[in-house]
Amino acid sequence: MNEQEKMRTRAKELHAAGIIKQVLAWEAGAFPSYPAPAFFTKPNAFEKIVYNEFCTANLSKYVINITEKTLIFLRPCDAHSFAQLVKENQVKRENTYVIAVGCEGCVQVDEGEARDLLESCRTCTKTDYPLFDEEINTQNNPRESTNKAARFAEVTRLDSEENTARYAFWQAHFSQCIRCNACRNICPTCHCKECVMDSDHPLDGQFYHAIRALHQDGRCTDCGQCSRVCPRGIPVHLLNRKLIYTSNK
Amino acid sequence: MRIGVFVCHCGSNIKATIDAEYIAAQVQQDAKVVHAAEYPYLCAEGGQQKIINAVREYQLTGVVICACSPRMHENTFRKTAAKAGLNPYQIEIANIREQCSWVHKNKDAATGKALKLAKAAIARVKLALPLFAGESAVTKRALVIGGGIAGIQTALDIAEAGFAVDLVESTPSIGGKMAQLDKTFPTLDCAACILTPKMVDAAAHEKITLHTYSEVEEVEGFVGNFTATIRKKARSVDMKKCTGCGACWEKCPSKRIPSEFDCGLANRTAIYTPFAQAVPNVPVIDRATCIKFKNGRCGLCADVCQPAAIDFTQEDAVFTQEYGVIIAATGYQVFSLDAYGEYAYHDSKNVITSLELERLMNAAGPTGGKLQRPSDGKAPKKITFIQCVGSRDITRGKPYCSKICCMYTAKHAIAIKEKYPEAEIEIFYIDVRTPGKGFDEFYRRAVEVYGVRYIKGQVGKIAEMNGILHMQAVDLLENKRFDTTADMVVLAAAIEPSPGAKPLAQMLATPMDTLRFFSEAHPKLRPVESATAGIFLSGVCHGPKDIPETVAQASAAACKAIGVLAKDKLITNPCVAKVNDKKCTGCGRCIDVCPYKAISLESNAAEANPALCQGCGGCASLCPSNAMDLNGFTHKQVLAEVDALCR
Amino acid sequence: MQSPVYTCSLDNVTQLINRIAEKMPVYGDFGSSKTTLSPKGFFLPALEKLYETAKINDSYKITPAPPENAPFVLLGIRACDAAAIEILDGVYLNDPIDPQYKARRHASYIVTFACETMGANCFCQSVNINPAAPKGDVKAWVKNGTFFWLAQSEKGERLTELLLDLLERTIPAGNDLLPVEPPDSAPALPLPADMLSAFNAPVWDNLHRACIACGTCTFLCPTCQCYDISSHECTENSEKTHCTRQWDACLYPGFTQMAHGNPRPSKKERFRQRFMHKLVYHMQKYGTSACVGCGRCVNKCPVNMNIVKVAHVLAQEEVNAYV
Amino acid sequence: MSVKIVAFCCNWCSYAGADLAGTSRLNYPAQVKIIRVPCSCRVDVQFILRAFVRGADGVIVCGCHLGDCHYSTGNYHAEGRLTQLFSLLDFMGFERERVHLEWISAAEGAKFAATMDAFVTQVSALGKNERYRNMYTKAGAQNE
Repeated sequence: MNEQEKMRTRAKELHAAGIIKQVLAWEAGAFPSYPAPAFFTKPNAFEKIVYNEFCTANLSKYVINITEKTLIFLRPCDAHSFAQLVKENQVKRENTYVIAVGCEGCVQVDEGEARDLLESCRTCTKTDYPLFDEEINTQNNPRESTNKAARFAEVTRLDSEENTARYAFWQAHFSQCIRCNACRNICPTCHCKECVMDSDHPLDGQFYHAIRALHQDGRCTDCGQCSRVCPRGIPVHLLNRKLIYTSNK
Repeated sequence: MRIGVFVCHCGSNIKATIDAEYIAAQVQQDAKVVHAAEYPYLCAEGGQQKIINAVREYQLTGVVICACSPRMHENTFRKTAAKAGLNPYQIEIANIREQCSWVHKNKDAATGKALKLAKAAIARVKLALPLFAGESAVTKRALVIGGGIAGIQTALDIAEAGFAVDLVESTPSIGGKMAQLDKTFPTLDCAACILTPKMVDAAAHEKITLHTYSEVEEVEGFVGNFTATIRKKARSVDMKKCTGCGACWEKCPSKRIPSEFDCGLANRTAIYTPFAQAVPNVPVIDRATCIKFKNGRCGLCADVCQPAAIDFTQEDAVFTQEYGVIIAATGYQVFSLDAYGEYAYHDSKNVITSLELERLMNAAGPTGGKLQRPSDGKAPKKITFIQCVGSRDITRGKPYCSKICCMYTAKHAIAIKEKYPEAEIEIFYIDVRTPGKGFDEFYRRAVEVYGVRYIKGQVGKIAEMNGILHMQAVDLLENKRFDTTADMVVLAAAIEPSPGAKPLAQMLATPMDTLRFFSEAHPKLRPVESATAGIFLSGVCHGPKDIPETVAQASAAACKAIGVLAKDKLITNPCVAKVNDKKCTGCGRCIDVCPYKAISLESNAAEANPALCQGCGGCASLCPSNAMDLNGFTHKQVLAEVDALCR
Repeated sequence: MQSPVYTCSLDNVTQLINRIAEKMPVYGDFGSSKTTLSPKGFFLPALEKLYETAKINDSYKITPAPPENAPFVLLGIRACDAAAIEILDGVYLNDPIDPQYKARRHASYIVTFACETMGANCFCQSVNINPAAPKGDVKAWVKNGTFFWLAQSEKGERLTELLLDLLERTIPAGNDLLPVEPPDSAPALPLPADMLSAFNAPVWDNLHRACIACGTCTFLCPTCQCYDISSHECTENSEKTHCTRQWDACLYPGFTQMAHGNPRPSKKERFRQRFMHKLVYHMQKYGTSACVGCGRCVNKCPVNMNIVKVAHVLAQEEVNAYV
Repeated sequence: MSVKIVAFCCNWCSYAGADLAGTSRLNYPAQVKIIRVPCSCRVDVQFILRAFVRGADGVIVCGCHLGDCHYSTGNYHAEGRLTQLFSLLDFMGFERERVHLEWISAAEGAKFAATMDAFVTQVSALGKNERYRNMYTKAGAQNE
């Protein structure tokens, strides 16, 4: 995984050349397998940039309404989210310098140990980068064809069941929901200034997930962050994936 | 907040199945309802005065009217509120007649529902913000689509009022169906004599611009600010130079083209004017049949044309023009008789439609006015007319009565008997409908003076055998079946909207009924206005009518149009979209959903132009952060209404 | 006088549990490691109904929810969670005493279990908690294959009386006891010198940016104790309403939302408040930091931001990525 | 207890159709309560879900026939949005028959009455709507 070295050197070069003011990447945390998204402004801190299979956070949402020229490293899923944000005038393309980086998928971490690949990486079908200025090792994105089949497997499995079974499946999950809004706060296409579910309480929180999924209809880039961050492990990405599935048909 | 609730009895229409006192009593449980009353006729003068007095006496800030549909009297009650000094948009109507008392027989159920509807209206009025109508400019120009008598009359009336009019006609000349007629009922005066002067007036009127051989391709905008794109198809003749001398169509070698104007009973040349008195009297080259256009040879017409008006290189001219109002006058066409094989219309030349008979009887027609059988040219001694072919027939035809056939068949009978007294005429009918002025007297003369035989019955089958048409028929009055023969059979075929009506309706976004007639705003109260503001209906495009009615409706449509053009500015609908720019993230999704392109992005926040916005609400329900809202139907109001109805 | 130490063999520990279960409900077990959710839910449930109001013609009748004082036992509580419960007691059992919390807390029996080894992201020793010597009504531990049971409070003795026939008294030999001080001393979690320098530290500007303010850390944290009270109309008929108390998080925009707005308008202030409360404000009032080093927030934070990183960054102040 | 139905009707076509059903003195069940909206595209997903949360058992949205919309493309957007909502509700296990979208013109009073009749029978067969309100509660524990 020598992208990390290239990323550090490019960051220094671009900063030295005055092309960029700051860098958005991942930084080693207090605990080894927990790198966090971080903004780097000082060149000597660029050494702390890390890039490994534990960098699970999607960086695109952090650049909304960014004012200074920022170098940002994007993998295929981040790149699609970033492109959607540019299309929706949430980030000015000229304020960003984008380097596309290769990605072999990230792993879930629990109690310090690496578990299996993230669900979104197991079913990832993206190999292209809609917007970028430079590339690092983008050729080695291993997207086997199995991902394409796996992507909607769960959706079609649920569809084939009785709707009472589906209801039981979702009630079991949603009754665990603590409305911490992590799925909303991490979602790149969920960028309202004031979320309608907070202020107006139109539905007293009921159907929060249905409304959120419908708000992303046609915009969701299927990056899988919503399910990854859910502390209760609710597979909310399935709702968006179902909408993508029906609109593809 | 001080709300007044008024429950109408509507005579017995509401009172019969809804307990009005109970509702007036129940709504007072809401602390904000300071006054509730019921009244036999709220829409009447007395009722409105009662409301005005109550608003003043109780200083009401919101009024709820439980009565008929808002589509009926919303404006009436808004004016009443304005008179009482209340903002006209702080009044809500609960529809407890059309959608409650008239559709639910059980009194308890109806009363219970009416109370719920009243509470929903109260919930809405509590959140109703005072709204102020905006203004938008009016383009002082009218567009009339369709050059028949309806379009001509409307154009003339509007022009007389001093406004510019563009009259667009798809065929090469104005005149429409009336130009094809011979005589007109009930006075038997010749159609051309009463039509051509109006055509000439229309052409000569300095306020009217004729666009014949042209079609409307696209319409945008709204009342006072329509923009139409019109395509003037290339005539291949320069209208300024052409004197209408006719040298070209005499010399044109391609002569065997069936003339649409003569319903195919005669032929025309490739370069032609539809009929002699055509206005403008400038020919058109039919490029599909002109040899010059087909294989580049010929061009004789150009050689003989002294003023050198022929121009084969002429292109279609497409132009856009602003209009304040648009009047649809697309007229009708004869219903196709393919489904009526039993009348052998397609098999025997001597079975014709009434319009074809008009051409045969017309002095300018294919036979110079002599009534001849199309098969052998002999004068028919015995003629049979069959009424309601395709009309009043829900299985294969049109469910409606075409209204004009009884009268024009009587006219044909009288006209034939006048010229050929010895001719024998039978008319098979279901009912003879003569509702107009002097109509029944006219029909009585056909029977008593001219001896026309009216048989109440149907013809089952027609077959032509060596020149004679044999018919199996039934006489319902005598209750007997009998066979009869005739030299010629005339079918009074039904009439239907012209093919151009449906695409035009979609362009104008005006509703159409299932039979492709334009839907009027209200069958009794607003017959000449379409449901879309600024678009009016003239002639048969709205429904079957005879010439007197068409002209009357044409003038009425003109009068309504003038009502708009006469204003310098129009009051715009205040129920338009508005943006809360504190919440708007500038994502621009609402821009694509707006059919009127009323939304634009200003410094990273959306903005809706009240002059363009028509208040459909598509943007408000698409906006994820509820930044976009719709006056009059705000999120809060509809949610409150849902709560009131569901609790 | 310290109460006697009892033992029993490993395999009849389940008998012990069943015996207690006959008297009162038992939650938890002497499992391999600490629970995913903290035990605070037993004393301060995520959602509880405080009272109901019903409109009877034009007056209102308020019926408070009955206090839950049925006794119950929590088994296998680790040192960090036991310390956390004490921190919660400091807040909810001092003036003004919270009746709901008090009822549940007095009805509870805490049976703690000593930890032999540290979890992957545990750092209780860094906040001077000895995993081997948990507090609680009864301390249990396993050494050389035998199960030890020591009552540490009057409640603990009452619980032990139920099990006398299953336990044998013993005088633990030297190596039966667990070491008093922590097995391997981890570096102490650095605590800011004084409140003002921590509050105005420039690092907050960058430190907060990674956080997505989802509140998972406050949800899992055994010592997070803030709640929100709201009343709701009953959906069926609008005459009845119920008032509920539910967990809240200082990271949420609506947390201290007041009429004029929110004193912590942006995520930066809210992020700072979370760690200032844990590391500084609690220390000032109760003399200990409110963090018990259980590591749940480290494990579950979706963007890998946690109190250890914040503490180190706050304390170290040397030139680093965030300045 | 009879089922509660909320009908969102667009002002130009289906609301006029409902009025026509009235003027023709047709009949349909009284549980149907109509909310007037300028166009079927004004029906926000929140309104439908709010109706269910507040106790409605069935929600029907009526609009102009495609191509007839007074705002030309309103019903196309409504159809797109509501098809996605209905498919999501079905995916979440809610009874798909409790929601319906129907095009009814101003001239179709009879069709309006017939549609409402059919919809009320269809929803009554499903009975009261429990699922829509209990999705977030542990098998109905909290909601009284």
